[in-house]
Amino acid sequence: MIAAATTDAFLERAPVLLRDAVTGFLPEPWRTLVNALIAVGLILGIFGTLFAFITLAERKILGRVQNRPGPNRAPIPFINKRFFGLSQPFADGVKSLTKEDIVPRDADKVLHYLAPVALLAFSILTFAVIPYGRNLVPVELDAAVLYFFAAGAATELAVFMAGWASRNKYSLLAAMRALAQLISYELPLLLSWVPVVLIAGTLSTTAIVDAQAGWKFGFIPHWHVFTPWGFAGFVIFMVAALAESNRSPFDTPEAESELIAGHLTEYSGFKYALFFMAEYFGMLALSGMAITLFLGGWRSPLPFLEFIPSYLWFGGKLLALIFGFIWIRATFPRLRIDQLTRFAWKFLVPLALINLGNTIVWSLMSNSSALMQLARWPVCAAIILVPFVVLGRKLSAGVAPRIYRYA
Amino acid sequence: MNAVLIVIALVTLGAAAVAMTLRNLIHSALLLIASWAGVAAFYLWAGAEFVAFAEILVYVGAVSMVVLFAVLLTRRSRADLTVTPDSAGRAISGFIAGGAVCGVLVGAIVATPMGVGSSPTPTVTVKQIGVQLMGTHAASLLIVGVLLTVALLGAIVIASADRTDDSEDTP
Amino acid sequence: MGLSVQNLWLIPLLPLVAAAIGALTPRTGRTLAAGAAILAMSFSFLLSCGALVTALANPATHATSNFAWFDLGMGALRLGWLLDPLTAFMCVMVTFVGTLIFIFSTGYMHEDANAKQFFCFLSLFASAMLGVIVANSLLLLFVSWELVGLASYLLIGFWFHKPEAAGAAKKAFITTRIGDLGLLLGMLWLYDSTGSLLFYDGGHGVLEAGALSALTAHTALGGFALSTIIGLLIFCGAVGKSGQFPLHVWLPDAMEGPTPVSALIHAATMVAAGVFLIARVYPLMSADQALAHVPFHALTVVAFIGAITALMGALIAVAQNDIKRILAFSTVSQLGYMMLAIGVGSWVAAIFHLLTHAFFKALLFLGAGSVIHAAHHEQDIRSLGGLRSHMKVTFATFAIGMMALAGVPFLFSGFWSKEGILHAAHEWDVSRVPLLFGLAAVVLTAFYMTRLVAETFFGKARSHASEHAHESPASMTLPLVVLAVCAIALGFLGTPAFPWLQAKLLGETEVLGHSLLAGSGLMMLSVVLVALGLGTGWAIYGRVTREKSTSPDPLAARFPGVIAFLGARMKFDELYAATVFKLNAATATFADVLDRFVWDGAVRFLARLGEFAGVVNREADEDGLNAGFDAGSESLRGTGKAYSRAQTGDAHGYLRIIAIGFVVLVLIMMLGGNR
Amino acid sequence: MTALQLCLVFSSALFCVGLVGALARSNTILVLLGIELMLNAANINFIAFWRFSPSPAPATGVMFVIFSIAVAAAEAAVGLALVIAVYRHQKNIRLQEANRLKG
Repeated sequence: MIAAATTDAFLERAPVLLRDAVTGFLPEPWRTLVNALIAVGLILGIFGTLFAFITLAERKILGRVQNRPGPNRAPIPFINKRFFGLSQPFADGVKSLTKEDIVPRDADKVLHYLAPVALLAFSILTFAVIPYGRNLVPVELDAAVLYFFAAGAATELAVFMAGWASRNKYSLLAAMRALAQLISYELPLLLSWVPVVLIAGTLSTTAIVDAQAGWKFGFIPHWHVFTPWGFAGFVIFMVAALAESNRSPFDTPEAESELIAGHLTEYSGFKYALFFMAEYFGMLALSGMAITLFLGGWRSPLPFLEFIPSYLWFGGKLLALIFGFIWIRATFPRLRIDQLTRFAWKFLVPLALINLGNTIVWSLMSNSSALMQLARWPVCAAIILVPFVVLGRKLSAGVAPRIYRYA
Repeated sequence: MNAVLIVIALVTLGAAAVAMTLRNLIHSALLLIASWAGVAAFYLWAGAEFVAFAEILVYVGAVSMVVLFAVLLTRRSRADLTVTPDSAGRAISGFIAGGAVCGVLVGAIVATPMGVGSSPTPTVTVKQIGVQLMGTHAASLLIVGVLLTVALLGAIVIASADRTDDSEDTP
Repeated sequence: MGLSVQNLWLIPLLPLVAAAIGALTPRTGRTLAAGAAILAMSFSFLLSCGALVTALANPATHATSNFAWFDLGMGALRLGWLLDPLTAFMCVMVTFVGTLIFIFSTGYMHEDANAKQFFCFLSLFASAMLGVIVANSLLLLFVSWELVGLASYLLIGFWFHKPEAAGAAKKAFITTRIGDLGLLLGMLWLYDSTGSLLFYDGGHGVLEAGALSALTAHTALGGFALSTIIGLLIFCGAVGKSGQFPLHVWLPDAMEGPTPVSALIHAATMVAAGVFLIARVYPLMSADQALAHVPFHALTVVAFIGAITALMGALIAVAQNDIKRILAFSTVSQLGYMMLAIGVGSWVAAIFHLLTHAFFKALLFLGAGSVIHAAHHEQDIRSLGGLRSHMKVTFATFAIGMMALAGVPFLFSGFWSKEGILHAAHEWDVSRVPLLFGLAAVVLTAFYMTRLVAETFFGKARSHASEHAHESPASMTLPLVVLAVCAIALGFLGTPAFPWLQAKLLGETEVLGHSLLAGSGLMMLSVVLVALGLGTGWAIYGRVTREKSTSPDPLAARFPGVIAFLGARMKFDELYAATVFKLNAATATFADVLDRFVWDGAVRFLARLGEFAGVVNREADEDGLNAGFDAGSESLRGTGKAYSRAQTGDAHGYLRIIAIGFVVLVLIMMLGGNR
Repeated sequence: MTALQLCLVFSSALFCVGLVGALARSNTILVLLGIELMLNAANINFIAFWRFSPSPAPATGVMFVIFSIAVAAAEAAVGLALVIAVYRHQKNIRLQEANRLKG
């Protein structure tokens, strides 16, 4: 991490100043090591806590959507007040720690044990390159975006390992499904951020955030999401991210109505909790990357709001995206596996490729006259909208509207 | 410096060697992934950051998936695991051939004087790679793109079951 | 309006572009494909004329434009273009004849569903041939050479649904490949010994004094100069491509392709490539002439092969009934003449004959195509007849072509070019055999051409098809007329009185006022021989024409004593086969005896091959020499079977062998030190 | 032994592990994986020579490896598709039984 620039407001500089105060007295090689350890500890602590409360939030919001209260009984120890069940996550944690750890007799024990660990490890690895605020990026890498997706790619393996090692038919089916789904959605996911790299001209996350600095006309931020290709890329990214993190409506690997609990069937206790945690970590990491790539990173949307520290902006955007995830889970039905792959190959991938071409058109038109600058908006919007409509029509062709006869 | 290299090499080789001897194909594939990760670590050690991530992305992220998928799709029964009489002979001849190649290669390497003791780790930024890819190697990049497209289309054609053909083949 | 050597690549490029256009157009776009092909060839023709102007301005120089293709470890591999009168004349000939054949094809292939592909292949063919011509590098020449082979394969097998056509295509491809192997070996050896494959490179080329003296200074196997061996290896390629004995077997079968293809193969492109190649590397072939101690010279082999081919082709042609097959064997024979001319040291005579032959052979083939087209694909001359009145233009032009080929004196180009060859053979002091063979072939040529014309055009129609034949459309007759004019006019480029072409090719200033009848003794002899052939032919076939298509052949009927060894009169096919085979066996025996006493082991071996072919033919029924080559193919197949036993399909085995081979190679490298 | 030699010995050893795997195993997938290992060994050589070359500026070794990885991906896709096709045909994937072109 770089030393804080002195021109920033105090709150903006606070984290770096605090860290420097703690480690400043150490000799140089030690200081970098301790700094890194502090960063790891902070990430684990903050995101661990976040995970705990997001689970609660999810249950609460789901309850709200489904017109029921959600968990509200767990009291805070010793003072015995409920506070809407705010201590529920800790109760869950204690529960999962104390439950029996069941391993099937025929299971591949090593892999069965390794799967949740690997999943969590790879999920955490992805946090390393996300810029959480001004000058707050744990590891400054030249090829950071590539690193992020390389580390993320390995999580698929863990799901497969879990499903295969359980030696359970449902789990194996889930593993196959997970593979098919992850392979299918890896492609649009990767293709959706290539335009950003193209426009920003870099693979470094901090540089990408820097490329989104400033405001047009003083109030429209230069975020990538506010361009036709950026908006399309963002939507494709979020859809693929939903699928990559096995979230509803793409949660076929753990579809409880078909596969009991998919690859999680034979897991219990703390291993199950680890899976749960990794899933949320994956979701958080992908949201963080979406923010970095499309939503201007830690930058504030309006000039006069800049006094709020950057890491708070990042956190706010993160929570908003997570809320979006939960909302989608609450409202969309699950897709069938064939619909899911067809959607990926016949809709998302072509659209992402067209979007790539769209970006090229955009950047070619950006160096010309003011008229071209203006014209590229409708042109690029049309380039992405027309295929969207056409592909959407083709995808839904032959699917008759459902008649609810007994409802 | 060399110690790190030796550790990486030993881990990679160990994983690969065990993977090649295991009966359980899934275990082999997973160990090979570890081996590929070791190769990526070697790239990192050598300062080729981009290549390392690309290796992880392609091998661990994509190739391994396809391999696992193929293993699952072709899993038949325990009959595939039985040792056929010619297995032992093939294994022995394989070891002899491989060992001979290894001996020859290592002998050649050791016998060749290599003047380079240690030079500073070269750096190559992503930007340089991008410029090279789009400049000097633009034609190669295009060709590789075409190759990949054609290969994937071919893979789909080969692997997709042609249901109509079965009825026509039977006389 | 010259064309400099730097832009010479445009000439082969244009037909290549046309081929690409043809390949990319849909199946229905035949007009586009044909138009592109003809347009490209016409433009190439114009460019070639420009090149000719440039070349003639300075005929003694070999203008080159070389460039590095890619870098090898020890140096760059260089290619280039070469512009000298030889290149220019060949270019003009190929593009001109090619254009006319293309135009003819639009009429001939009008009804074919795949006409678009046809034009695409034709353009590729022409492009490859032009590539052979303009190349200044043996490598570039070889690449184009192989492209010629590929295109000929595609075209001969154009009607691949016919098994004969598919078989003929394969035969042509494989047979020429045997020769090409020799060419490849020669090329590699040449590169190994000189380090260059460029013909002319400012003193460093392989055809220039430095490299040649180095090549002749070294001796290799059996006391031969290196240049002799390399020259003979390169000659192998020419033998295959130009249909020389003993690799001529593919040429008659190549008739299975559409007739314009036959015209193109026999006149302008494929077979001419071999002669052209030897003419091009003539300095290399003749480099050993000055050496007295070698057992024999490279050119001697060329001369004998050419002589054998000339006589053999003519003999076989006498006994054929298919109109295109007669012409095919006449091509074999004429190519033998050209090789003979080169062998006896007069490559200019060979090129002169190549040029004139290109025109009148194209004329003959296109005329035959016109006949076949009109007679609804009836090709047997016994079933034709009486076409003279139905097809006046075709008859007139065909007759001109026939007289040119037969060497009717003074007016026709074939006479002058053949005369040149015979003179050269006469002046050759090594052996009389080529001259005698050549003179014999003169008689036979006149004889069988007379027979062909008499059977086809005279008498009365002997089948329904020939009875109702109509003159072909203008797109077919127009090229015939143009070619006929050329077949006459071209002869005056190189008469002994005004040897303009020869002088230009040799880079000398032309000299007027030789006696027109220089060397008149030989000329008179050959005039007499031509008259003899024509007269005999007319006496046998023309005076009394055939009644029915099934009636017996008068030759066998009238002169049983002359051709005594024909034996009892059987069916005519067998009779002809027996004629061919016996004469051939006699030739082989004769050559064998000759070689046993005169020449050394290698030639004896060649002759033994011929004898062997003859002996095998004794048992064969239909086509004289083919059986011998069937045996050759059998042994090849046996070798292939032996190889295929190694092809177990066991991937492990392959990999193991690769690994072991690698180890062995590395060990050899390590233990053997550096080279 | 210099570091470069170490790298080369590493790559040769990896190559031979792949070779032995490809030679000794009958399962076609494992043979393919052995071949992938050999490819990786070659890539290691490229990177090693780039790393220890006196003037590594043009990054040619890196370029080579990038292209080689792309080609390896294509190879894996086609190879495994072939394996699946073979499996569909003869119901097992033993390489020594897949020795005919027709069937």
